[in-house]
Amino acid sequence: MLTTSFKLYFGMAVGALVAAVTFGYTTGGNNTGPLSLGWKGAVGNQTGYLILIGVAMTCGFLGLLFVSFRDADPTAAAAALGVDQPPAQLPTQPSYWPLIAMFGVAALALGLVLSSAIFLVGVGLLTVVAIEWAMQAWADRATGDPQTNRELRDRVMHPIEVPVVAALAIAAVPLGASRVLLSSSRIGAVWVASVIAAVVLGVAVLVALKPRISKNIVATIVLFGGLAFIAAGVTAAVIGERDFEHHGGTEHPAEGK
Amino acid sequence: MADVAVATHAPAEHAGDDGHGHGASTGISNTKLAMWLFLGSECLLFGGLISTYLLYKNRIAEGSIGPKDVFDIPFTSASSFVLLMSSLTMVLALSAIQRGDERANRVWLLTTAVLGSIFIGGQIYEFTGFYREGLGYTTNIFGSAFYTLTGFHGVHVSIGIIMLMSLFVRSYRGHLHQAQAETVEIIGLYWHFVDVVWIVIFTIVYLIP
Amino acid sequence: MSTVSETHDVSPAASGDAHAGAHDHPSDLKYVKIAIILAVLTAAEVSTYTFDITGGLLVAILIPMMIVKFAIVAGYFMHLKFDSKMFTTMFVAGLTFAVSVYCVLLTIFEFW
Amino acid sequence: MKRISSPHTGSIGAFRRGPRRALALVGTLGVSAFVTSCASGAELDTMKPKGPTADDLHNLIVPVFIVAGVVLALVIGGTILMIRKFGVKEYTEVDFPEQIHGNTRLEIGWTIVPAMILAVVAVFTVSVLQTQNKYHKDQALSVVVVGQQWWWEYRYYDGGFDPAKNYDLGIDVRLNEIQNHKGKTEKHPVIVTATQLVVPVGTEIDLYITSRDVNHSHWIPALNGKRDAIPGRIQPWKIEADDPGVYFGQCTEFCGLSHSRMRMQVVAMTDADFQTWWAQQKAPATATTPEGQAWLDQQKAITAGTFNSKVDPSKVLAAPTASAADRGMAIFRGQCTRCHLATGINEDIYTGEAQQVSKAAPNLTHFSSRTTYAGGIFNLYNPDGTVNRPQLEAWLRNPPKEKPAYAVGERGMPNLQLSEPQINDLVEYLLSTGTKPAAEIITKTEVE
Amino acid sequence: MAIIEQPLAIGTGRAPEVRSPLGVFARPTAKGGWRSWVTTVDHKKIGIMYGAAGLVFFLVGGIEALLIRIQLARPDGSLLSAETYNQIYTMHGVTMIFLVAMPLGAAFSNYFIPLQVGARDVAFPRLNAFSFWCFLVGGLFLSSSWIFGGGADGGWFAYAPNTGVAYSPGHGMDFYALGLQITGIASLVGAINLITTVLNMRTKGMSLMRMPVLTWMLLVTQFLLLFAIPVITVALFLLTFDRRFGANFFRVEAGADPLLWQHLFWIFGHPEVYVLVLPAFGIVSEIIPTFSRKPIFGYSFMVGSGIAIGFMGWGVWAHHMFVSGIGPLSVTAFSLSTMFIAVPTGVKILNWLATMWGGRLRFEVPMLYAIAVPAMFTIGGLSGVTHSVSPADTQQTDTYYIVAHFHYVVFGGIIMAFYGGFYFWWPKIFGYKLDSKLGKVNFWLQLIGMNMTFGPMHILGLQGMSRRIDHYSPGFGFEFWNLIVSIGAFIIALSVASFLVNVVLSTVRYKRGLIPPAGPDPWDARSLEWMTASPVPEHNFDEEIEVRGLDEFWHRKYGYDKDHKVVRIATGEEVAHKGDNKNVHLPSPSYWPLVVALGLPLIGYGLIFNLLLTIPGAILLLGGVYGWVMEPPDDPNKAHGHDDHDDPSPGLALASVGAEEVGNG
Ligand code: HEA
Ligand code: HEA
Ligand code: HEC
Ligand code: CUA
Ligand SMILES: [Cu+2]
Repeated sequence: MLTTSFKLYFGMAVGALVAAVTFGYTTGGNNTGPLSLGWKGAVGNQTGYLILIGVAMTCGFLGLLFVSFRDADPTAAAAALGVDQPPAQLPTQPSYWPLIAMFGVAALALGLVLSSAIFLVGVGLLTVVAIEWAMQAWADRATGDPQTNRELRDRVMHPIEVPVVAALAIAAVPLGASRVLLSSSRIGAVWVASVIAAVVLGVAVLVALKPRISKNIVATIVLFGGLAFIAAGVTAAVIGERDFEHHGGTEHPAEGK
Repeated sequence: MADVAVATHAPAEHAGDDGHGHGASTGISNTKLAMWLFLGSECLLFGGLISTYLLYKNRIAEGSIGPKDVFDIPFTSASSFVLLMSSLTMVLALSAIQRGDERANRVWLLTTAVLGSIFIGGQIYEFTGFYREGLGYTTNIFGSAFYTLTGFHGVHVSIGIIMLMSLFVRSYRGHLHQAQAETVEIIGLYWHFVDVVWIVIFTIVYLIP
Repeated sequence: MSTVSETHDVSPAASGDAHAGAHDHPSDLKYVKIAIILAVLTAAEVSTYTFDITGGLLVAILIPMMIVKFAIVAGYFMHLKFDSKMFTTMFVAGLTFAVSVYCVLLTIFEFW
Repeated sequence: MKRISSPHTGSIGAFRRGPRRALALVGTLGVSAFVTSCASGAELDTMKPKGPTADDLHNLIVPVFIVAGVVLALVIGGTILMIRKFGVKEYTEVDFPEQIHGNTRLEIGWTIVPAMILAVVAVFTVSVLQTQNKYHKDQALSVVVVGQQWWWEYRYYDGGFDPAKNYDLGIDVRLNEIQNHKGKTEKHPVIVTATQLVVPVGTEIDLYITSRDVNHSHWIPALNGKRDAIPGRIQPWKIEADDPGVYFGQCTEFCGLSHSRMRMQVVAMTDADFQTWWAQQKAPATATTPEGQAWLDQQKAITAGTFNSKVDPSKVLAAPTASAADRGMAIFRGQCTRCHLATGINEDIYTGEAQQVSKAAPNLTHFSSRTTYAGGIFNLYNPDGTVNRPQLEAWLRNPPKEKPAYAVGERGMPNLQLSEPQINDLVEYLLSTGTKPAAEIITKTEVE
Repeated sequence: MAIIEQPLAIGTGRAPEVRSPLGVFARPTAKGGWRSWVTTVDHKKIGIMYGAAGLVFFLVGGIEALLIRIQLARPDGSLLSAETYNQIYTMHGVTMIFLVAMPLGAAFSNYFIPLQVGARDVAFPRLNAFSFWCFLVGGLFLSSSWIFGGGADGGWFAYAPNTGVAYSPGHGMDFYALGLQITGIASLVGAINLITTVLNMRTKGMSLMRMPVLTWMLLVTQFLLLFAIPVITVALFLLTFDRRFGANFFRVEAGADPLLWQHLFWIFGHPEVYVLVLPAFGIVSEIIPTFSRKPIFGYSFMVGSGIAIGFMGWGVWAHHMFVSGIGPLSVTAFSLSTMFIAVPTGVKILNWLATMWGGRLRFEVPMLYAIAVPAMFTIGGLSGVTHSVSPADTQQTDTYYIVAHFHYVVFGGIIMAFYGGFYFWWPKIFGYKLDSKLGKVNFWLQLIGMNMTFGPMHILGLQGMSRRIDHYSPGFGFEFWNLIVSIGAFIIALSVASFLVNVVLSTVRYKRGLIPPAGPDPWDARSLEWMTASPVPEHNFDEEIEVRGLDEFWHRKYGYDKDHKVVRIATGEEVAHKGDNKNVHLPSPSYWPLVVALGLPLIGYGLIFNLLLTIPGAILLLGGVYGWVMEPPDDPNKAHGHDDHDDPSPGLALASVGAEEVGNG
């Protein structure tokens, strides 16, 4: 029932945990600090304690992971299901998540050097990758039928994906628009808002009235529009906000001013 | 209260196919009635926020920052227009799906969402501007009341945008057909209500000092 | 509740156009015209900003316009005019309670 | 209408066995209830009015109680009647009463009759409401009542106070700029006291009630109903006592930890006595010995800058040591000024910004002229006229133990870690601050 | 622990036949066991859960009440510190009103509205489940304040500025505000659900004026909730923003007006008390006719007066603010409007008495309660009318006289009616009657205890005892009656204990076969819920009932002969459905309502302790809603008809969209 690697990692986790607690008490912990992760009492040398606890948690996590996936070992999987032959599986499907993961790691590294914003982008990318890639991996192995796999994955992931994707997709618009507006003058902002809205409306009318415009062209227009928002937004953010006259109240100067 | 007579659309045996409730005693759709009830209750929510704003907007100290210091009527008028137009596009989306035109439906749904997002962008711009000018959430009582009222409205709009985009995505994936027109209608009701609340807010908060 | 029969199908004719026949939908063009009316009204409201009107007069001009816009959006865009009276009743009930209660509230606070 | 059986058994049977007995029981209970409620010790009793307004209220509500009682008797009587007349033990197959569905005229009748009864009540209600809210034009005696956690302050002004014409920065909670002071004159109180509202009898006293922190409610049951003390608002109210005496009150709006310990009394005196009291209260406090007074005067001069202690250090007088009261006065100036004001003792260094959340602590100028303190929960004097020293010492020793206050933020009086000699001196000082009240006021302050 | 639980067939693109490969993400199908309760969307199970939760919270609030009474039994009580006392009485009030009276009302609403209108379930079964779970997690969240630093301590109506962060720095009031927001969502959603049910799902022939009085009262209640909950939502948001984000809504130094809170609260608060009492009125209106063998006297007036109370209840709120300084004009107006609300209520009381007049009264336990309610409620109602005399109220308000008023209407009017309802409908819900001897003990203890507890409070109030005081000093004359009151409270506790004993004993005896099943119609009742088997089968009725008049069930049992005397046509057993129709399609269970509900307290804890906690809460909420919406309508294998759009999601109504996905039959 318990796989080999589970036993290994679980053992390591227990060992690390014991080491952490011992370490905690021997370097000056008191009360039940080392036992309660520092909630009720001190843990002694915090760095070492943290490292050991970290090792314990990582090993524990890995152990759980491996026992869930039966060490990715067909015999173990078959034994768990109580059948002779493990169920057939298709080979792993191609996926672009590793590519995105690469961008994420790069952003992470760059961000450490350049700016925290980029670092956060990297963190965000990697979180998304972790979830999506893991789900894809699971779905790939669920059944032998790619269609069913896809439906399974959709069933699980759509409740989060749909709203998040919808929100992200549209997020370019308010963020971009607001940046542009903030860089414009007071009267300019009125014009900008009106013009953008008019353009959007105009394009919509055109597309709606001409059903023969192909799907791809429409998709291109939409994509282009989205990119325009993002580009304009980034440009405007770089240009910076216009000067706002302070009217009394609290001081809230623009960033970098 | 007499039962309302409504033409049924199909043989009595299946008087529920087009999204209406089973054996609906009034013949109207369950979900639509539910949405209208919800909108009725929302009137009280926004009424309370508007009343709070009205009571508090003039109770600020002599030199403290107030409505006339920050409001930018021309801009707010522009964004009101935008929201108004989004109501039009919404109703066009509905009429499209009701006659089965899924493509037009998508076009208008997306447009509505984009126009709504422009409105939200305008709100972000406005709020940031006010903030730079010295009106924060905690600055004074006018700030708290104003941001709460318009913030609640903005959150309602944002939720509406997400729902519209969700509909768009479903339609794009081929899951939103004429038979589900009522779903679009109900989200449309929500969207129009949000617009109507803005009509009231715009007049009472911005135009009447 | 009647027991469910297996032989149902959603006949396209049961909704869509048959709907249109039973309910009275404005056409798309009509909707655009209504939107233009609303835009004009809004422009009128906004124009009061350019003139120097204050106090009771301003209120007397703006509030009726606001009510008319409200009614148009509710009646046409939200389809209340063409739908079952039940919807109007529910919504108007909420609206009436809200307006009355909050007006009383503002009166107690001597707002006017 | 035949009764199938006439059971006098079972639980409902009790009512049938002796309806008279049941009524007698209820009646006895009711009478004894009223009798016991008339027992002594009912200082907060609302049914014993001692002032004209309270009288009006009493005269309004008693008939209403009677009407309500009659209606109740009818309903309960009706219920018992139903039980007696129409109860059965078992249903038989065929025994059905007449299936009456309603009687529209009857129902309209018992819609209209209660409405008419209520209309009559309404008329009387509105008329008493008018009188309760009518105030004299003469503002000569108007007192500002300020509630804060957890005691009451009373401020008297020369010529009275009218919120429409005056303002007093000492009671403003809101930002001074918000308060519309345009066209109003500022007024300072001439007497500030705490816990006991002293008034002349037979005169309508206008009260202007406000609060410095949270909502409180000022209530002297024997004299009038209550009025909430809301921060940021100044609410008019009035009070009038028929006879001299001490009338008890209680804060009746939940205001936090020691809401139950926020009490006050109205002390009504004859006109002559009131004039004497006024004069005594208006006068600033002084030290008890010339030595103390000299030291005090010099301290004040130092504050004012008219005496420079550095010029001639030898001229600086030492703090008085002979008299305990004066020693206490010196300690008071040192330790208590950050919160308490005693005019004549420390008004030169008191900033008006007590280190309290409510920015105020009781004015102690003539502390011992009051018979209760700390929100009216402790009596300063025993019934025989001696001072209750242990309680006062306990108060100074550890106030939070005597009266719960929040540990967070300055609310209530903190534990100042005073030493026993200091406490002793302070007690002497406090006892010297005012004229001991009349004996009958002291006895009437006792609750029993 | 493996995620892969079963061997899976290699198919050709169709969803596999077997249910479970979709694992935990298929529609649950549990028929019994705890899973069936956790995933249920059946209005009856939900009603039972509401009732059980309400009863448990009643014990909690009751223990808090007993602690109050022990503290106040003697002067200078020292059992509880001032701090603890303030928390205990606040939590007692909040628990009793929001976590007892409202859910018990919801229990009856949920169980009986569909039955009484002849429907199979409510309009939105999953939404119904969500209402319950939302209420439960909200109630637990609110109660968890005890372990997280102390309960709320600002009084049940939490007047600002005392409840602002400056004067209530602990977390108690945050739990109050956020907990009530969560339970408010439950009530609002439930109101939408039940109104739609009553309006849209009545059976054939059941016009609105043929619905039982209970359904009418519950309908009015739902409307009151629909419109009142948003107002307290606003108030609680303002308070939360003040406390958490430094807003200035109730900071007097910034220019705020504390009366704004009072108004917003009581605009909700007064309709709220009618929300509490109308179900009770409805219950009594069902019991009295049954045990008088007569129809309710003046059905249209009963319905009309209920509607009138619902309307008029909106115009009286400031009677709670008579001494707050709203000005003599407002006081006069509200005084008058409050007085006149006594008129429709009086109609009800008198109609009940008139129903009994000329009837054949059988004093079963439910009837005992139903008779006590008009009398006890009248006591409370009349003291309410004395409050409406606003000058007199300046003496009465914030004293125990008010406590007496509302405990009479709440306990004598509401709780006793609910107990009557328990005894009345227990056989219908569970299949057996509760023991009637124990029931009579229960009743008498309760009646005597209640009068002993709340009667003397009138005297105490008039003698000047203030509310919300953690102790009173000797010498003011409060000692004697406080002792009586405290003794009375323990007598009520005994009565509650007897009820619990009754429940346990009767259940045990029934399970052992010592008491017979009650059958569909043990009381010879009048309305539709009695026209089916007991306990009510999952599908409610075997076939659609065609209703030809009020009290349809009664008229199928009894007719009139030529002398216009009542004769029996059929027995209850004959008329009632057997409950054996297995072909009625039922809404499928679902766990998404629970998932969505669980997100809410997480957001709550996040707002109080650490904003990061709101993230998992928001994920649960958002993901839960979308999962709900996209849920397949049913077990993909079971054939189903056009029920896809029976279960639309909250506001999104995409279920029909989701239905297209997985193999439609
Ligand atoms: C179940 C809940 C319920 C119900 C039904 C009522 C019903 C009524 N209530 Fe009560 N009330 C509360 C719950 C309820 N109340 C609560 C919880 C509070 C306190 C909140 C707090 O401060 O914590 C409160 C407080 C309260 C106050 C504020 C007191 C104060 O704080 O100063 C007032 C004042 O007017 C009032 C009045 C009334 C009136 C006039 C009715 C009427 O509806 C009663 C009508 C009924 C009758 C009158 C009896 C039957 C009629 C007849 C037999 C006909 C003949 C009658 C006449 C001719 C008069 N109530
Ligand atoms: C539904 C409403 C409801 C109900 C039913 C009750 C029921 C009771 N109430 Fe309460 N009460 C309120 C609502 C209610 N109350 C409200 C709103 C307030 C105002 C709060 C405020 O001021 O903010 C209040 C305030 C209040 C006070 C005033 C506190 C103060 O002002 O300081 C008092 C004082 O006696 C009191 C007493 C009681 C008593 C003795 C009961 C009794 O009926 C309780 C019955 C007892 C039990 C139910 C106990 C049964 C339990 C057991 C037997 C336990 C053992 C068993 C097991 C564990 C299995 N209540
Ligand atoms: C930080 C503030 C503070 C300080 C310092 C302080 N007090 Fe107080 N004092 C209060 C407050 C607040 C009260 C009212 C307490 C109550 O009734 O709730 C009070 C009440 C009193 C009372 C009762 C007054 C009355 O009439 O009710 C006396 C006497 C008193 N203080 C004496 C002293 C003395 C003596 C000192 C210094 C040695 C002192 N106080 C220092 C805040 C303070
Ligand atoms: Cu002050 Cu209660
Ligand atoms: Cu009320």
